[in-house]
Amino acid sequence: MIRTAWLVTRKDLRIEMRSRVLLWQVVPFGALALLLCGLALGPADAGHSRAAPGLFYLVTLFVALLMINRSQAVEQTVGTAESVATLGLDPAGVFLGKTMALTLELWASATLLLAGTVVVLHTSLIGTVHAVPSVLVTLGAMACAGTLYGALSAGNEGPATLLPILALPAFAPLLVAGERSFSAALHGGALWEWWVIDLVALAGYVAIGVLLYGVLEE
Amino acid sequence: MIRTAWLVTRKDLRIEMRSRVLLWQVVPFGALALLLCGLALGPADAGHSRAAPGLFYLVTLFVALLMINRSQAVEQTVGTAESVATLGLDPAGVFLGKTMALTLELWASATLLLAGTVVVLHTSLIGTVHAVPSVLVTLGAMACAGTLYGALSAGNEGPATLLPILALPAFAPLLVAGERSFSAALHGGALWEWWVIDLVALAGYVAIGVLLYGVLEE
Amino acid sequence: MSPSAAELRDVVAVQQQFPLLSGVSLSLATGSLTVVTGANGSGKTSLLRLLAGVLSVTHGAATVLGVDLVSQHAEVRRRVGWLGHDGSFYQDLSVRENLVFAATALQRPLDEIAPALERVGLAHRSDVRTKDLSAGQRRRLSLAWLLVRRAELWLLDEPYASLDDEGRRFFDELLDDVQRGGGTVVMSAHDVLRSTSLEPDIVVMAGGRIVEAS
Amino acid sequence: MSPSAAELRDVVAVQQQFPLLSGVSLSLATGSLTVVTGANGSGKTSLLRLLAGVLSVTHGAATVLGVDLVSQHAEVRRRVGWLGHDGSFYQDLSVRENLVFAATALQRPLDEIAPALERVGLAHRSDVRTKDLSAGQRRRLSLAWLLVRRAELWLLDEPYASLDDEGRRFFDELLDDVQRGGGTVVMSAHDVLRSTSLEPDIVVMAGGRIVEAS
Amino acid sequence: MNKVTQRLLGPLTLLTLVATVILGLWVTPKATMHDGGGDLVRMLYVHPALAWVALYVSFGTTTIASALYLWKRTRSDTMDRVAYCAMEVSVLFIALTLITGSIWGRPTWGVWWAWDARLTSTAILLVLALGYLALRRANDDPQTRARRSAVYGILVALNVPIIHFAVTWWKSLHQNATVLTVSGKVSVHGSMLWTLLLSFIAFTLWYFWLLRARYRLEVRSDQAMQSHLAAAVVERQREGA
Ligand code: HEM
Ligand SMILES: Nc1ncnc2c1ncn2[C@@H]1O[C@H](COP(=O)(O)OP(=O)(O)OP(=O)(O)O)[C@@H](O)[C@H]1O
Ligand SMILES: Nc1ncnc2c1ncn2[C@@H]1O[C@H](COP(=O)(O)OP(=O)(O)OP(=O)(O)O)[C@@H](O)[C@H]1O
Ligand SMILES: [Mg+2]
Ligand SMILES: [Mg+2]
Repeated sequence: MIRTAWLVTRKDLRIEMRSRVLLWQVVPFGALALLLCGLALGPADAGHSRAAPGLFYLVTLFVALLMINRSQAVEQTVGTAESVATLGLDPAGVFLGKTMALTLELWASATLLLAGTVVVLHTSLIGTVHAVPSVLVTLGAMACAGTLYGALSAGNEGPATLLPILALPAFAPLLVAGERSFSAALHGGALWEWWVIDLVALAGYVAIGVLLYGVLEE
Repeated sequence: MIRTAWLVTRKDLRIEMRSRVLLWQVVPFGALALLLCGLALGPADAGHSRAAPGLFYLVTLFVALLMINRSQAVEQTVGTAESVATLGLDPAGVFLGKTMALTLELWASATLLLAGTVVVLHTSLIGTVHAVPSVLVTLGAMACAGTLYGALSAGNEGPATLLPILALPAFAPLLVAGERSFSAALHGGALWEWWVIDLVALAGYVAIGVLLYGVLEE
Repeated sequence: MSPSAAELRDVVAVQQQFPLLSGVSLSLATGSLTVVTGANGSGKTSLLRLLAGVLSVTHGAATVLGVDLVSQHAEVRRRVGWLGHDGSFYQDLSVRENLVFAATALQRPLDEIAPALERVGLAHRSDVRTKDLSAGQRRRLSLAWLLVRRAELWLLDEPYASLDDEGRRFFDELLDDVQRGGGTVVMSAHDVLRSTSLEPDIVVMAGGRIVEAS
Repeated sequence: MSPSAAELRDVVAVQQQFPLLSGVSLSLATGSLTVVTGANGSGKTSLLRLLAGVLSVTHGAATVLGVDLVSQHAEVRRRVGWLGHDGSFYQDLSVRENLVFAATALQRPLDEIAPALERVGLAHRSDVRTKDLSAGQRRRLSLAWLLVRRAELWLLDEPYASLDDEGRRFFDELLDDVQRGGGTVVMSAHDVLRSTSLEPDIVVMAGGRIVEAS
Repeated sequence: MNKVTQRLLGPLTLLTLVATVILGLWVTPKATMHDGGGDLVRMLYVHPALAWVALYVSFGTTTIASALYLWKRTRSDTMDRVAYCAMEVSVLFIALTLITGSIWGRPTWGVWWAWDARLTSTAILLVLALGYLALRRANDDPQTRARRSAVYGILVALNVPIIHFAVTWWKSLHQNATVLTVSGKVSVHGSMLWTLLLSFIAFTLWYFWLLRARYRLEVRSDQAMQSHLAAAVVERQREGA
């Protein structure tokens, strides 16, 4: 299982590296989103840093959707699906591998975006650093959920169609918890409680994925 | 030119209709974005309606990027590009047609999103209605710019990669102007000035597109 | 001699820094039938794409149907008929929708579509999305399009591939028709032609060049 | 008689409410070579996909390599070798990367990759991305993979298509090898086999069924 | 369920529903606990019961049926159908909960909608349920569809507690447990309590009645599908001739 996971992770990361979506898509997009938000909130600083966690997760959400889409799309090209299916990869391994690759990609973009919020939205550096563990866990849970929902929506119409309506309601509580705990890290408040929700969700998704991913691959 | 434009518009809308991305992607995404923003800003109403224009355009931006991506992707499937190229369609017509289809799609999603902001973010109904013309023009300009940049970035790596970095700088002023004039419609202020910027941008992009789209198609 | 349908001189075509064509010189008479053969990867598809105006000329001079390929691909594209390796047109549209789209684009009469579909044996699949067709049926859709189109220069990439016997017979008939109507055809193939009534010029490619022409 | 490699009884396979297979009964002996022919759209590709465990059985009973296809496709998939119409594996990875991925997945020795690439004539293209290959080269990549894989049951969809003469000769050799090693092969084709030393069973399909078997 | 109880389900549902309406509209008093309430308090006999069915009974049915489908020993088309039908009925009940809640909220809180914990979570549940239906529509191979929706049914179950905690830790406008407080002390008027209890029974019965009707419809449409398929197979075979 671990061997397969590792193989799949490397393959996905390599494909991602080739297309460099992360660099060309995430960075400019994050920048523009931050700019727009800055504008919408006017020049006052206080408001900026209050909105920062929500904004950060909004942009991350968009990036995550794109990446989940791509992560499934590479498996769905003509000819690919059949040839990979006949490799008989361990489904649990595939699940873990794809999740791992997605997680790493999300972490990379989150790093850039967090830096952006500090610079552009004036969030406190220390607060942001405190938020890092919760951000990592939240993104991990999103990646797990994303891989599962991506596999669920793969097929006839391509993942683009079904994925959002399946994944978004499931992302909502994760994002709420992430946003709250980021806010708490910035402005004080219950940091751990929210963090725990995402940790539990992460564990739950990993368990379901490892057990049930095989069922999905027909 | 008009004939070609109409042909291309219908074709694009028909393909879009088949995949129903608009419905399944825009609605849930918009809903979650509104939810997240509602959260980030807390339960106070004043803040909500102040952030509404920025949020509205942020979500619209996501949606626009997704749609431009798709609008180019249908042209890039294996075999499609060559066979369509040898139809010798009038480039100006193709440009207008694709722009028109994109515009209509964006308008449809904007309608839903505007309704969402009124219901969920408590923006004033009258203010929102006043903002409609400016929103329409802004989205038209975005569609023009999107089609142009989509064609620019089409090619080896697929539009997904290059599109944002090309399109975002062009979108930024449009979005800023749109956001300002939406704000003005809601809270009073210079409504027309910003509106005019987008109108000029729209005219400029249409002119450039009609004249130069042929150059882009190699 | 009839005026030339295509004239290439030392054409080099580069894509991603790789020379797909490494110096092709070729002259095609109007009304001729040329079969391009050669090993896998020798540049047959690339040559056809170049003639269609889809692959651009990096060096050299090229004229197709009397139009300069370097400065006016758009014009060339409008006048050639293309049948590619892979499916054609939009995967998400149905067989008929695709043909209607293409015919409207070139202002061809729409009432030729139904008979064309009938002739290639796709009439019973005319409402199926192109992506659901079988490999041979996708081929046949392209043939139906060529029937409706009536181009001056036909560029056919391995037209026999995936066709069943009946399809090949039908294709041979089509070729005969085109020849009799004075159309020029360039096609790539790995087999010799089946039809015995036609006498094609054979061009052999290797390493992105023409190594033998008769 | 050798134990059966595949056993289908009245198999119906439906996709998007269309019956791709409309009642197929078939029995393949281990070590046999079967060629499936039939008109375009008659269901050859669908039959191969079914045997590979990629298309699911809607009605009927099916066993492949002694494993029940209805309840255990995963197991079947692991044991068959597949060569499809279209390219295989990941378009964005290079030829070698794809083979390394597949070989690692099935725990095949990696040092067989270089000789296999050499044999199919892709050694000089091993660092090119799969999507940049020519049609025939993509085919050859699949052949190289089959060489490395050594499956119990081989499912080949129109293996000759797009291959040049040398490629076809090579494929015939490969087929000989497999037969001598006791492997079972099912392939679809529109032509009769070239190799004269082999004596395939011919199965003719029409309308999603087998209408003739010898 | 045996035949007799099945027969009784319809009449019993009607009876209890009618009784609830009569008690709720005429017997019980006007507002006692809600300030601006007046006759609005009569929503108490509709909204909580609807919410109870929507959140626990029908979602629960789907989850259990999905789990039973995934477990190889109990895998059957029946489980798949039950899960599907229950989810469809869920959508109805969640929608009714949202609508009655909004109607109640407008005079009580002054807005149709607020960013409140329970409201938000109910809305998310509705989207989850719609997602299930969308997933079913997108897959037409019956086995794939059954497998995928069963997995989704389990994922939904995982989401319910996550949503629950994510929102209860968040400040709430919504009515807290009013009917039965922690101390067990009943805090509403006697006749109201009985009507409330009756409404729970009535709506639960109504749910099972709807589920049964929907299930039968599904069986019938499956049969129609089968005969349609048989015709399609014959048609396909004829292509070869
Ligand atoms: C759109 C608005 C509303 C929604 C979505 C909604 C949703 C719900 C839900 C999901 C429950 C079940 C909770 C559970 O059993 O765990 C519930 C119960 C209840 N709701 Fe609402 N509600 C809304 C508005 C209101 C309003 C305006 C009132 C009255 C002021 C109200 C009063 C109640 C009461 C009394 C209960 C029973 C509480 C209990 O027994 O614990 N709801 N509602
Ligand atoms: N980026 C690249 N790097 C290296 N080689 C490349 C690249 N892109 C294309 N090629 C090579 O260019 C050639 C293209 O040939 P082309 O597709 O024209 O061949 P063909 O004659 O049609 O072959 P086939 O008979 O297989 O269809 C192939 O050999 C391919 O490997
Ligand atoms: N949704 C659909 N509606 C109608 N017909 C469909 C649908 N999907 C697939 N088909 C038909 O099912 C058949 C699939 O056949 P298959 O691909 O197995 O043919 P094949 O024997 O491999 O043909 P070829 O020789 O052309 O490769 C085709 O006739 C195709 O048109
Ligand atoms: Mg080729
Ligand atoms: Mg086939």
